[in-house]
Amino acid sequence: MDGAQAPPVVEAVGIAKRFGPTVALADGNLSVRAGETHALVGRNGAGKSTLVGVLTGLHRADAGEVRFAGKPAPAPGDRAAWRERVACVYQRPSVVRELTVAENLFLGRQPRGRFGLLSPGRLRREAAELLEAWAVPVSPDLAARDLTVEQRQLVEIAGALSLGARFVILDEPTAQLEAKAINRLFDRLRDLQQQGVTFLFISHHLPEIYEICQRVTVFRDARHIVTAPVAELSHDKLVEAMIGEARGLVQVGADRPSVSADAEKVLELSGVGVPGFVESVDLSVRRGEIVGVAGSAASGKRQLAEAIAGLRARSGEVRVTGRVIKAGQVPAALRGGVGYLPGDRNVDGFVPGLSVAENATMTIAGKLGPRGFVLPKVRDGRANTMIADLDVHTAGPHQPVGELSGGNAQKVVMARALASDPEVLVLVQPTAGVDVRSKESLLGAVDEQTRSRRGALLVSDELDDLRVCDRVVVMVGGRVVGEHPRGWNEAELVAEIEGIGESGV
Amino acid sequence: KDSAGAPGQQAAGGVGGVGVDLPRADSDFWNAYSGYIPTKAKDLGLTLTATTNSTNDVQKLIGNVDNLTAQGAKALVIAPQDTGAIGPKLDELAGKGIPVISVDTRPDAGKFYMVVRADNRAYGTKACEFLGEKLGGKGKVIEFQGALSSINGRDRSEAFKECMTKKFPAITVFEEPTEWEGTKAQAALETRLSTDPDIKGVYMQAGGVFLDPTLQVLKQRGLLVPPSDPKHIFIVSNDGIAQEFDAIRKGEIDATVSQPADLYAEFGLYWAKQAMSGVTPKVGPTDHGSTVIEVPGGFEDQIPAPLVTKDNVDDPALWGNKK
Amino acid sequence: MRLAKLRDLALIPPIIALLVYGYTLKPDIFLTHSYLVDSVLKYQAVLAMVVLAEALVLIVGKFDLSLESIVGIAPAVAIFLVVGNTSVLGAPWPTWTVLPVALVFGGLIGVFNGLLIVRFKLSAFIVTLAMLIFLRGLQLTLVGGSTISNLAKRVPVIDYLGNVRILTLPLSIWIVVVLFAVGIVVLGYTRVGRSLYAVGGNPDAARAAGIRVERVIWMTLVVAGLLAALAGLMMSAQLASVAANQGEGMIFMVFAAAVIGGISLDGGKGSLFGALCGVVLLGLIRSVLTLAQVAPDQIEAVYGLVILVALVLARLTSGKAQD
Amino acid sequence: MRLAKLRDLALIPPIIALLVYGYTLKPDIFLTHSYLVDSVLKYQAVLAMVVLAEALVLIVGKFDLSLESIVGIAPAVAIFLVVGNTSVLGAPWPTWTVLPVALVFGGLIGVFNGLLIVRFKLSAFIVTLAMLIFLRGLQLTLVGGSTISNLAKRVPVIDYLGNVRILTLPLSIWIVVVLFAVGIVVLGYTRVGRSLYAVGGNPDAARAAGIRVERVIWMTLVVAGLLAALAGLMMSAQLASVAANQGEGMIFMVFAAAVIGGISLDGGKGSLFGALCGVVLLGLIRSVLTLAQVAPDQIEAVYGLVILVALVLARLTSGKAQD
Ligand SMILES: Nc1ncnc2c1ncn2[C@@H]1O[C@H](COP(=O)(O)OP(=O)(O)OP(=O)(O)O)[C@@H](O)[C@H]1O
Ligand SMILES: Nc1ncnc2c1ncn2[C@@H]1O[C@H](COP(=O)(O)OP(=O)(O)OP(=O)(O)O)[C@@H](O)[C@H]1O
Ligand SMILES: [Mg+2]
Ligand SMILES: [Mg+2]
Repeated sequence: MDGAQAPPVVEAVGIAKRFGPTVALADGNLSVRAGETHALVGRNGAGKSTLVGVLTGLHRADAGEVRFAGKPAPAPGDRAAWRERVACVYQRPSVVRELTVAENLFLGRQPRGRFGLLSPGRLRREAAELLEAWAVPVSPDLAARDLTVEQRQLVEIAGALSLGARFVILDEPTAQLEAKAINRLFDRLRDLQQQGVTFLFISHHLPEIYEICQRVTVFRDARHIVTAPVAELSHDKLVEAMIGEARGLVQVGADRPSVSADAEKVLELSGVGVPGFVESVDLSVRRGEIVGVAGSAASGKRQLAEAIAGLRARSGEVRVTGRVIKAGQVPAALRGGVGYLPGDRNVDGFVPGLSVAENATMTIAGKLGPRGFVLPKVRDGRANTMIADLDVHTAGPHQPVGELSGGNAQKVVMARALASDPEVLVLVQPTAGVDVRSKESLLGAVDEQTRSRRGALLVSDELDDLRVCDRVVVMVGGRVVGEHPRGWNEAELVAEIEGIGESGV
Repeated sequence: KDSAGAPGQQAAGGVGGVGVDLPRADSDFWNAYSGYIPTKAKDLGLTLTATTNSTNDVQKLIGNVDNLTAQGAKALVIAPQDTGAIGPKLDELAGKGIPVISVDTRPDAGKFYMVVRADNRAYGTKACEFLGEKLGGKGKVIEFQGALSSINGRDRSEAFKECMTKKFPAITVFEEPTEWEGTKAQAALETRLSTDPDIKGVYMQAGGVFLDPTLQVLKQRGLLVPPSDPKHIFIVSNDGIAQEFDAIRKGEIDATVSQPADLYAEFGLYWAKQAMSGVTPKVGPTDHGSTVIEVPGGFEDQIPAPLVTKDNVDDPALWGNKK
Repeated sequence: MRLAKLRDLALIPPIIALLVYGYTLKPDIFLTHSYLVDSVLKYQAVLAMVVLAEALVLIVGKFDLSLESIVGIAPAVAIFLVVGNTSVLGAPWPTWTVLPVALVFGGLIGVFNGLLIVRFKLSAFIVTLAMLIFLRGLQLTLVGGSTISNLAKRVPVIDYLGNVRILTLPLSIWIVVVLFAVGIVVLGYTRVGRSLYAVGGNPDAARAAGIRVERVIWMTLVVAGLLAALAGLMMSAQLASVAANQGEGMIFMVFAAAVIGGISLDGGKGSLFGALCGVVLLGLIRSVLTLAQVAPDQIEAVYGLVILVALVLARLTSGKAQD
Repeated sequence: MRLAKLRDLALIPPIIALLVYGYTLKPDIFLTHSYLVDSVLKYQAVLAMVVLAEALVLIVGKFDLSLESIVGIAPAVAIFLVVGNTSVLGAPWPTWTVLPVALVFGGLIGVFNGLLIVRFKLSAFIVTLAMLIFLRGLQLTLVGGSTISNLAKRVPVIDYLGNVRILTLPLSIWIVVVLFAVGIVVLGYTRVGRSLYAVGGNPDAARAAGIRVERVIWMTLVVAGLLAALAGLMMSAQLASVAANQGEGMIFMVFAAAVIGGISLDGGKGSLFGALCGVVLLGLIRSVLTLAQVAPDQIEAVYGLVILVALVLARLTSGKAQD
């Protein structure tokens, strides 16, 4: 690459950043060459997002230096100068929910018309053009609040790229995207790379790294571990660098015993419908079985899960170990033996201000002492067990969940779902945004928890998740269209999910 | 202002200190009263333990009373704007042997040494009689009431209404509650002048609050004309502050009831001194032109509240003409 | 979850500072039991009760402005039915009904607020603001601007609340202490109590975890109504009457105390112990300012300034941003 | 971004209903220019200005309770320096200084609020509440409980604001119309204006997009202070005086109008047009109730009830949850 002799597009040396007592970054080093797509990987809480904050000027580093093209970074307050040098899609949603898509795309740089006033017409036109160029099928007049997660993410990506910066940071852009959308994104990234745009790409999906990145930097425990061309770093070596031990990852669920045909049905759906999303689903889960539910965002799989958990009104009948569960009531579902892990932990997964212990025991608060009393000792005891079982990295049961890294927060949500000792687990996207090792331990927990006692309904479109399942059903347009036993063919499954050959989506 | 209030000065001259509580801080009248307190105390050779303000909140008043007694006040001069709620405290103070002088209002219950007041009901009656005569017993009159929750306002309203119904049944009265807010009075006046352009009289229950706002509206409508003009609207105010006197001199308003702030202060403190010297009040005329009568709970010194018109507006004895 | 986290203790140093300062001002009076209890704390009891109610509502993530009007209307209704000059609903009712009727009335207002907020999904701020205006008006209509007075010895519950002392402390202080203690235990160590924090912190997560969010909010509003009604009875007992404007203007101080005490307006945060400290702090500031002989017309300004300074100091020393 | 989205028009039907109802009550008067302008709208002008100020602050995601005290203190300070009985700072100052001094004072309070909220990261609610208490106190100290009165013809700006009419409309109404129009254009069609919504809706996203969040908040607080000061001058002009309690208690109505008009307390939501409709609606309700001859002691209760009913109806017809 000819970028080798030119100064790096961005260079960070010895960055340190603390948040109160937490050391988010101790020794962050990064050097991104012009024209490359550079991966940044590491476990949850390794300091990746913190480095992004420093590189975009949102955080001021406690120590260390950032240089753009060999020159020192702009002054902290000079946002315009920062934005010329670097654009970013942040990990946390950064749209203004009440404003329209068009306005979000052009926030702070809306086009002006006559008398120096903003021109809504031009804004809408330019936004429409931008969205079209990105093949984002969203009206520019829609409020950002009404976007789906995917749409929101695409809007953010389109907005960041349209800034014209030649260096773009993408912090876990694919965590919430479907396969098709990811492919479209990658096509677009390759295009832009051809045009000379440099990327810093963060993801927990290692295959993606190999797919589009040239070099990779690994962080571990707030430090820079290694930087190398991806070609020189095998998958196992990469994982080793991330988790700091030689033991590789195991394929969770590979050794699951087969489920006997006469095992008790812990979950039976008959004719379950959710107005507007699901037409009529019949499905059952046996004791010891993990049933995957795959499908696109429009398939209704998520709404089906929410209906089983009691969060949505539904028709039809749901039975858990033979007993009918009253519709539309979470407590009824909970009492009936449903454990639920919501699809977006930041929305309804946890209460950020409350402690790990409280969040983890929220579903069993009535069982932590006599007569509705909650004995802190009992609760913390239960929480400590769960922390150990699920390997949650936390300062202790009293730490607020809002301070945990995403993967660890997800484990707390999983602990909450398991706390009530449910007959059946209903899990929605359980590993979204979770690092490889945590993914392994989360899926491992699901595997272990369902070996003999429970059943699980695992709603996901991540193939890694679905591999753990004993069988996978595919939903399209609110109906179950197919079923695949373990050992399914990836291409076939993906084709069915995307409704190829059908009218769906 | 609180020069006499420094600690350690108690019991000067053989009598203990007097604790004074002011009822509110946002009215011209009470501000004038508050201004008279230290000077009158000096004249009488009294020590002030402390002066507090209960900002029209009877709970604060009761707290302040406790605070003043805790600080060693041997007599109290208060002005309870809520005459219902103070009773038990008065009985408690009587039990402790601390005499209480109630200025401006007569408590509904409880024991006190002396009430110093001009009758608020008399204000309303005087205003009614003045307007009734000027209007010849017929026509329409608008009345700016105070806050409905204020006892003084209510007394004035009731007396005004009673007198109007009895003596001038042909006069229509529009009662406008205002919460003592000038803008509310203005809006009410504009509305009434639209619906009933033949309004001929105004009774405002507090000159300090309503004078300028009322004149402003009338001026804009071209209704500020001399009494000889048939368009003239007769205005009676209430308070007796200097601004009202100016307006009377200029012919902008016709009369006001002078509520004697100086005498309230002077005789409130005077009776406090008497009480501390162990004097028992005697019923009958006093040496300061008023009359003491016996009322349930104690005595009352009835201070005259003259109606001020163009004829007597320059009387130097009126407190609004002093300083 | 530990009884007092650091944040809860943030107000202890300024409280101690005020106690020391008060002592240097009046060594002979200030730190006496009778002064602290009868001049400072007793008058904070009603405020403390309403702060307790509001704190619960704030923790569950809502807002209740109408509490200040419940302080007035609940005892007014209950006492009106007993001693009022009316025969509606078979009045006069026996005197024992005062306590239950007041509580039921306060609770019913909570039910109605809950209906509009939880069922109709209206903004809590605007619902309770309209309710406040409505109830204030109802109070005026009912009490008619004239304080219902002279209740001592006529309504037993008023006598008990106003006069009974246990171990030298007035009953009202005991009620506050006991209810705050109960509140602290319930909020800290029961499922229902913890669910208030969960609902206030993230209602969606709470719902997904099986907490009946709507029911918790509704219940909290009803409990707040009950507490405010009890606070109203305590106030009436202190005054032995129901004033037409009882409770009016109190809600600002309620929010000030709660927020200074660390309760967040965003919900899900804060402790009752902190809120109680807020109440005590405000009471001490006011009484120290009175003792320091700050001129009555300046005391409000100084009070506001002291609060501002206290806020800035708390911020600088604790280093934590507020919300 | 379009001038009036559906939500903004939500109040148009109830406004029309009230106009029709008012017309049936008094067909000869109600829909006349003079009635609507002089009896209804003129008295909403001051409220409208403060609502404009508060709406901006709410949209940017903050809270300003101190605006109501700026309505009082800013004109008080400015006029005091001109006509007051003082020689501080070289007073008396020339009369032309009233307008700039009032505005500068209002702006300075905004600067100070901003300092504490933006720089010290204190809660806006509690900062502005303490500021409110402080400024109210300062107002009392300054005006000393005695209304600064009789300003007509002494302070030109007061005369202009109070008396000048352009095309038969009072200057104050023009000011409101023009400033709301400017506000609507700025909020809708300038980057600064749109940034208010961004900052109020999601400050982190706004910051990431290069908006100087702190500066925008600070600037909004200062503009709000300026607007409130101008509102204060308008009020003083209407009353031709500065009352010691000018503006007091207004903030509740300000919030009611803004929230009824669709401004969210959570920030980032609502339009100035909606807020203006809220102001007009409240004014019409009150004036229709007056015309309907609702008894004075019941008018407040009915007012609160009508607001509640209006809220529920708006909810049922629009089908949208509020927040
Ligand atoms: N604002 C903050 N306040 C306190 N601690 C923080 C803050 N931001 C980050 N941290 C801490 O810093 C550490 C690094 O966080 P960071 O977000 O950089 O991790 P990450 O590598 O992006 O993780 P993930 O893969 O989950 O996104 C974490 O332990 C986190 O708890
Ligand atoms: N106010 C805060 N206090 C403490 N920690 C915080 C705070 N804000 C953020 N953090 C931590 O900072 C890190 C950055 O947040 P971020 O959204 O990147 O989390 P994450 O771990 O990457 O989550 P996800 O897996 O959902 O992407 C997280 O570890 C989060 O726990
Ligand atoms: Mg991250
Ligand atoms: Mg992450």
